[in-house]
Amino acid sequence: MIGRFGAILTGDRQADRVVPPTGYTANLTAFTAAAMAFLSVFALALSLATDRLATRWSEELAQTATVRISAPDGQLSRQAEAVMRILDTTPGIRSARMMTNEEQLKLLEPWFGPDLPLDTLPIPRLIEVVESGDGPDMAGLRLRLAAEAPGAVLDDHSRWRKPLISAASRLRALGVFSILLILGSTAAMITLAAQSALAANAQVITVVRLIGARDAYIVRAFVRRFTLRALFGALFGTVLAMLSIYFLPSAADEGAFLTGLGFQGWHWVLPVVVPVIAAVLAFWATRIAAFRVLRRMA
Amino acid sequence: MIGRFGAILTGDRQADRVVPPTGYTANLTAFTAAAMAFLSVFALALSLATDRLATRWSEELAQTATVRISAPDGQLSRQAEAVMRILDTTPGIRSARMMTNEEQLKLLEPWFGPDLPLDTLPIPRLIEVVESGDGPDMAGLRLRLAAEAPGAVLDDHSRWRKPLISAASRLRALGVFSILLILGSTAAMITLAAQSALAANAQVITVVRLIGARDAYIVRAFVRRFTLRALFGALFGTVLAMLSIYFLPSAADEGAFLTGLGFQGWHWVLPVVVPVIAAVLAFWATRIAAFRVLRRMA
Amino acid sequence: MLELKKAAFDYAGKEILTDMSVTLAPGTFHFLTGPSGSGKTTFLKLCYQDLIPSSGTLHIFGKDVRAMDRDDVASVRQRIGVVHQDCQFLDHLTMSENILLPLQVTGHEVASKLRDMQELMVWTGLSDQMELLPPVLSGGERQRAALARAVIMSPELIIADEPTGNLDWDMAQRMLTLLIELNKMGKTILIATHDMNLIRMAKNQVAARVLRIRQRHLELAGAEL
Amino acid sequence: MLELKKAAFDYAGKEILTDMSVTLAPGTFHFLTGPSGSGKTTFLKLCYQDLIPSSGTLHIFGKDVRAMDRDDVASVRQRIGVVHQDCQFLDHLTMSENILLPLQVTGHEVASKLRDMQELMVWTGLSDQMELLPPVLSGGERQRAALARAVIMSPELIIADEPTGNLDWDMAQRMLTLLIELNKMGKTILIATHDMNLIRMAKNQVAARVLRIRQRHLELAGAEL
Ligand SMILES: Nc1ncnc2c1ncn2[C@@H]1O[C@H](COP(=O)(O)OP(=O)(O)OP(=O)(O)O)[C@@H](O)[C@H]1O
Ligand SMILES: Nc1ncnc2c1ncn2[C@@H]1O[C@H](COP(=O)(O)OP(=O)(O)OP(=O)(O)O)[C@@H](O)[C@H]1O
Ligand SMILES: [Mg+2]
Ligand SMILES: [Mg+2]
Repeated sequence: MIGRFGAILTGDRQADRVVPPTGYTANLTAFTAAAMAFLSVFALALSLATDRLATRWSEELAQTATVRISAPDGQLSRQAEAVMRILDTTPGIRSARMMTNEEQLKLLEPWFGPDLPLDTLPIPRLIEVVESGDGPDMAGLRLRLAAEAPGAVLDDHSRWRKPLISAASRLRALGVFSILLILGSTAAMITLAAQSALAANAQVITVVRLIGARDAYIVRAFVRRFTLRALFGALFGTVLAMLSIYFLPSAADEGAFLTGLGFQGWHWVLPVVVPVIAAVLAFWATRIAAFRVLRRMA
Repeated sequence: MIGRFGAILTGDRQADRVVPPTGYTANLTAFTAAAMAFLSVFALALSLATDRLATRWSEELAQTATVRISAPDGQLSRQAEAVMRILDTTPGIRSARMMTNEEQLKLLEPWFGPDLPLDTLPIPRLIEVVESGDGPDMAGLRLRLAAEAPGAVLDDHSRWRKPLISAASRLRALGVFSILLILGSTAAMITLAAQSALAANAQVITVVRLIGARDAYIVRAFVRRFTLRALFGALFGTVLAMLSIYFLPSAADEGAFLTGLGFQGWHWVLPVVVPVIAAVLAFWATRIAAFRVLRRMA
Repeated sequence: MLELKKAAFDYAGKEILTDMSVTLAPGTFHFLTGPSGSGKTTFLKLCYQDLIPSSGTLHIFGKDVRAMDRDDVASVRQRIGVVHQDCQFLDHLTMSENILLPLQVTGHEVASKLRDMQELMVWTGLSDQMELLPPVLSGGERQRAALARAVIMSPELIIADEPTGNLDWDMAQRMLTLLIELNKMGKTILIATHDMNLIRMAKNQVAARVLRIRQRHLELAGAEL
Repeated sequence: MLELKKAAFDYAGKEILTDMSVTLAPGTFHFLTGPSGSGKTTFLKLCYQDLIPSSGTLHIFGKDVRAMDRDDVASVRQRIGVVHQDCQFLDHLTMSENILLPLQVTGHEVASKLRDMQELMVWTGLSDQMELLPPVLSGGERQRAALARAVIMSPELIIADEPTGNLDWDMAQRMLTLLIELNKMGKTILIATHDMNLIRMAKNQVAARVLRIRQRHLELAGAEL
């Protein structure tokens, strides 16, 4: 297979001459490959960017629920223990941890400055909850808390970020879906272009068959042509897309890393796969189409 | 023009017979139109969805900066006045408003419960700042505040959302860009397909010319065929895309409205334009290609 | 009808025909002969405006071919019936559709000619082949069908390039008879052929003149035939 | 070399040839004749496996055609030179490339045959046309080129379908002479033609047999020619 594929690139230029310069069909194939590669690379960039966003947002969301217990001094620690017990046995919670005084001070500092007399104030206890997976059943948890620790309030205030993450995953899925769609379309278009080139050259095929050419010889000429067209077309489209992405005006702030469309680090290697896929697609699409058309012509 | 276009749909079936059933090329055109329409509709949906997101996020961001003034009782109101003065004269700020005690209580309630003795505590004053446009020059503002009101802290804590909005606008721009790219590719592909069909039918053209057919007659047959193929292909692709979008599993929470990919309200009408554009593109692309090929063949 | 004055033709500098002056009056019958590759087909192509003389003038139906645009050429061709040497048809249409095609592409009523076509098919012996596609026809059948297509519009001028090259002698005679009949109805006929027997036979029936291409010149062949 | 036994052929039920039994021994010279549309081309197509008999058997080079796959057919065709009635070439290659094409597609060394080609071009009078593209050649030139292409591989069997239909008598004689020379070198020749003069001339020079198709049957024509 590698050998056969390699022969395509180096191969028999003379056999190639037997197929007339297919002109428009060849241009069509190269252009299709280029446009599709361009779109693929953008879809890839989009997927990777949304992937980064989704990952980051998920991480931030993972530790944002808190339980706050406000109760008269005497009951505070008892209720806190009850809450901890409940949290420990609730599915969807990875861990729950009582905050230390220092941590609570840090959280309040923005509001009251650093010198707050924490001991003299009736401030509540805070419990940090790290969710796992989809998180716990919040409504059920609230009910249990209300029953066993009336002073406890479950603060799910970061929940609003969830739609963002779901949006990001959707975009990522959409990106992957687009790439698949684009690949499928490319294969279909190359198949059709190859078939139409073969049909347009029915006469050529008849002539070379009558003078003793084998099917494999004819197929080789077509496959070589279409594979090369697809390869160079896709290469061009990919390079163009990568340049566009590279020179895309990017926000200069630190968020650009996340939201920018550019590739990061080794991800720059991924788009290079696109022309290779295009060439392999073209190779097989043309080969299968050619053998089928030849069989039917016989 | 409308008349000519209408004739394409109803027109001379007999002239159509003169061009051989172009089989693969016709399929190719229809398929290309369908795939491109499908991608366009998705790109359109993406643009609209990100547009909604960006708009919403922008609105929310518009009122999120606060200035907090902590100072000994005596200086508090003097510094607050100084801060208000500074904010009023800073460009990029639409309005600044001192919060009432009730509002501050509301903000603190989650932390301390409703019965906080606000009067006895050294709590800071809060000023709500509504930005306009890109907002003020934050670094400069901080310097001025530090000079005139040492107890004031500018809390730009919502600034982190900015990258999200810029990401959303980018996605929106990308969506529009993809649509343009897809339209351009479609026009190019149909042009090439038409040219390749014309080239493949050079013999047919020669024959009908020799028996006295005018160029307009020959062009009509090709244009009619490609316009219809593009129209029906695009129609199919559009309907498929709209169905896919309609039945796409959507998150059930209230965020789905924003992050879901579906069209909202009258936006459902927009995709219907896609097949029309495809048909018009095909009409002109084929017409121009056909007249050019015929001129060259003469 | 057709008038050449000092007309010459060359393919990109390679001169094929030179200094031709000839007039085909309406209703005349002409043969064109000459060795293979001498330029017979080239001459006929000049006559139906597939080529334009590189010098000299050519008038057809009184019009100067140099002054015609593509639509004028199309109109002129509607008045000429041509049997091409390679008998090209539209391979996706049946023979009857192909034969009616000249009416089709010029927007004529097809129905009125169906009767004519039936008769033509009987005369050319193609009644059984009417619903076949061109590629399956035999070489001779294609040539006969090409003649039928050329005459279906009852054109004023009929040009035929080797119309009997693939026909046996019986069939060749039939085709000649058809052309002679048309000539008697007033049509102008111009036939390129290398078949001397055919020319001899025609001369027995009509006042046919023979043009011969010799060394790039067009001359009128005398009684030596 | 070629042996038919009770072979028949029909196109989708329409019987063209029936009950044919004939043997072409190596080194023989055969003509095939019959009216236009009688099935000459069809018979030749059976001989080079473009068609398969619908009943009976056909052996070529000792192989049964029914037992051959597409690659076997390709191999057999490399041993047969065919002049088709419509002389198809690859229109994007020059005449010399077209004539060398049989070597090309079968992976033979081209260089060794360049000399042969030069000689063939001189004989067929195509020396000036070698670098032209097929569509610009005259009908007769194409026919001569097709013959050149058929013999370039020096095949064991040469099949020609109306090889002189578009040729004047002088040129037709030259082509016949070439085929007779090849026959003397041991090649088997089979020519379909409707030209009785050609057959008569050949009979003066070689022991040619004439097969005739009459009412779907293949028969050996006697001395009446
Ligand atoms: N485009 C061209 N470029 C160069 N030479 C050409 C071109 N077209 C034709 N010729 C040459 O012009 C000559 C005359 O060709 P033409 O077809 O008129 O001959 P002809 O008399 O019809 O011959 P035949 O009897 O074989 O059909 C031929 O030698 C041919 O090769
Ligand atoms: N695929 C087909 N279907 C039906 N009829 C066919 C098909 N192919 C050929 N024929 C018919 O078979 C008959 C024999 O054709 P063939 O080409 O063998 O004749 P031929 O003897 O070579 O005639 P010519 O001298 O005119 O070339 C013709 O009448 C033709 O119309
Ligand atoms: Mg000619
Ligand atoms: Mg035949």
